Amino acid sequence: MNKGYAVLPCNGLDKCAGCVSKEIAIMLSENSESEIICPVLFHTSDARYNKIAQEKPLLVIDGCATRCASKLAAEKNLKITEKINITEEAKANQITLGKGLQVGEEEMRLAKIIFDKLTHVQEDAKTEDTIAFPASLTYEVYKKDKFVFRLPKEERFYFNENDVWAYVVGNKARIGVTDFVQKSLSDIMFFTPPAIGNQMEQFEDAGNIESAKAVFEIISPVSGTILAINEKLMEAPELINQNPYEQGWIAEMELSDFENDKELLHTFDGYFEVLKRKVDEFHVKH
Amino acid sequence: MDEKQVGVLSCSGEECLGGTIARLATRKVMEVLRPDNVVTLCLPLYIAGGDEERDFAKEYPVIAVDACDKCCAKRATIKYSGAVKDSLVLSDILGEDAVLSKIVSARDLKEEHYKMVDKAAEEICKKVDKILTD
Amino acid sequence: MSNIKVIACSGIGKAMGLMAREAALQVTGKISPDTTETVCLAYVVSGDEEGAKKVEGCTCITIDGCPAMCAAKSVEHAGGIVKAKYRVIDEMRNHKGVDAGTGTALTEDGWKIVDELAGKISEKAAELTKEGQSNG
Amino acid sequence: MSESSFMGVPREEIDWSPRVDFSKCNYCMECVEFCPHKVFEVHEEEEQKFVVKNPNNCVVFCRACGKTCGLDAISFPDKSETTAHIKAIRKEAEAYE
Repeated sequence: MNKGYAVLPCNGLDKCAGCVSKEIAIMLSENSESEIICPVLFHTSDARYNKIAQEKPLLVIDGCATRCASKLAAEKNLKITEKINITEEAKANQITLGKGLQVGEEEMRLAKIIFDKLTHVQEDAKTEDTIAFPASLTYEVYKKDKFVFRLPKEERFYFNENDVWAYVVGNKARIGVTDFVQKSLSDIMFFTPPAIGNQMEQFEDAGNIESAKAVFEIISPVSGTILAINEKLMEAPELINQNPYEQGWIAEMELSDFENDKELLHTFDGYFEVLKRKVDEFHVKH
Repeated sequence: MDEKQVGVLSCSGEECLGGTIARLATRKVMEVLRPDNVVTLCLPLYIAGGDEERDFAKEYPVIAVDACDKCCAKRATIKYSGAVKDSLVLSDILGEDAVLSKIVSARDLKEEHYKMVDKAAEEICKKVDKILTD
Repeated sequence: MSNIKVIACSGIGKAMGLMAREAALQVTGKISPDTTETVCLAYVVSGDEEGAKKVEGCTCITIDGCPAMCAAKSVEHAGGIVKAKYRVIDEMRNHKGVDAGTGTALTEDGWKIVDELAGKISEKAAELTKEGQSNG
Repeated sequence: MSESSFMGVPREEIDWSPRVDFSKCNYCMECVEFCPHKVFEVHEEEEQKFVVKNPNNCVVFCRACGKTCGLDAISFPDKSETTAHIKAIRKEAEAYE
């Protein structure tokens, strides 16, 4: 999905951090499908880079707090996808940048760390894409006062009555929780993922999520092996609150007996009734 | 059988005591006095949140509770959501001096403050009841 | 340099909103009253120019309860320069299993978290004040 | 609560709830405090300080309270048997219709 970045480094020549920004840009262009935008040429003739900037996600690398590259991008009305600040990264990685302008061992170490981080993000994005998941979903909603509960209508979605969904493609599935779970838990603060490689039967637990209110055990709607988990949730479990069907998915599995599992699963129509009933009951109690 | 719902939106201003009173009075109405009929709305979610807060006033009656005559809660609702069914300005009820006095932490609230909360909550309830019986 | 603006979301539905609010009051009223002040977020949100002017171009610290980040988003929207963003939920993650109270009143534990957060914010405000002075 | 069901099967017909081995239990009450569904009831004054009061409140297939028990005093019915049982009842109901 991601074919490298359009890399805009500050290329500051009079500061070590600026020189490091250039090193990273070069590493990216040589070892990934990224392309460099030269800030000097871009400043005078932007037509030269317009195509790259439109086709690829823009990565801006600033050396210091003056943030020349960011400002240049803003001036040219470019949408920034990713931002790196060398001075801040150095601090975060406890690396002291040299006073001179030559890129030494420590500086290269920092460049390598940042390079790895950037390329890793892209790899992650790749492994997460083992299932062809639609870019956007259509929802039916059930409203209760100001609360809106969504439920995706796509045919490939199956639900168990433990409020966990599976999106099934061939012998693979992505699983996650429904809006009922995230709304009744409120702000989710912790995600304990299932172990990758773990084989489980239908209705075994596939990790848990926890808010200040309660812990919710994720009861797997399908049997199979865990192939991947949504790594992003480790740092940002709130993605489940934002959208538990899209960016807040939980894990991906290889299915072992879906035909059998299906017997105890709902499709949209069946679960929508369950959801409405649960919302109404929950509401009465609170 | 849906109970009729009314939204109450407090300014919760941080610069003066009135914001704290408005906030607490609104919560008291929601938690204690009219729990079955009142939903509180979160003002800053108008900008940062999804459609839940913004759409509410389009479908349900909303009462804005403001501390001072800047009427931020009322104006924000009209701007981002929909019409305001009724509104309340605490300086009219409790006096401007009290409302604009220095803000007090929830830790240091005294008897006099709770009296103000009670009075404001009572006024909110009157407006809620009026909408419910209409 | 003018005072740093410390702006809380004061979310009414959750304990975390009250915690954000109380942390802002503590920083601006008790710990660092000479270098910081708060601004009504509602005034900023309500969208008129006066409200926006209170933060426009100013150094701001925002305190949000939940990941919706209302204070940060609204202040940025109004042109404030948000130098630091805090989220109560992050503090809660450091205190797993703690009952902080409700949006009306906090528990002893809830107040402890508020105090900790207020301490952090005051340190940050001092740092920003220093920076502001050295940059002239 | 007679309305409650799981996959169309009346909840009372599904035997799923925690089994507490009180000979292992030290009454730390973690499980009781953990469960939001009021499955347990506290009996402060009695020797056995709590009971499984509302087994049918227990979420079918949820074993979360068991994980709070450091002494492993809580067990659950066999999941496969329960699944088979639910399927059988559903089949019966279908045939009946």
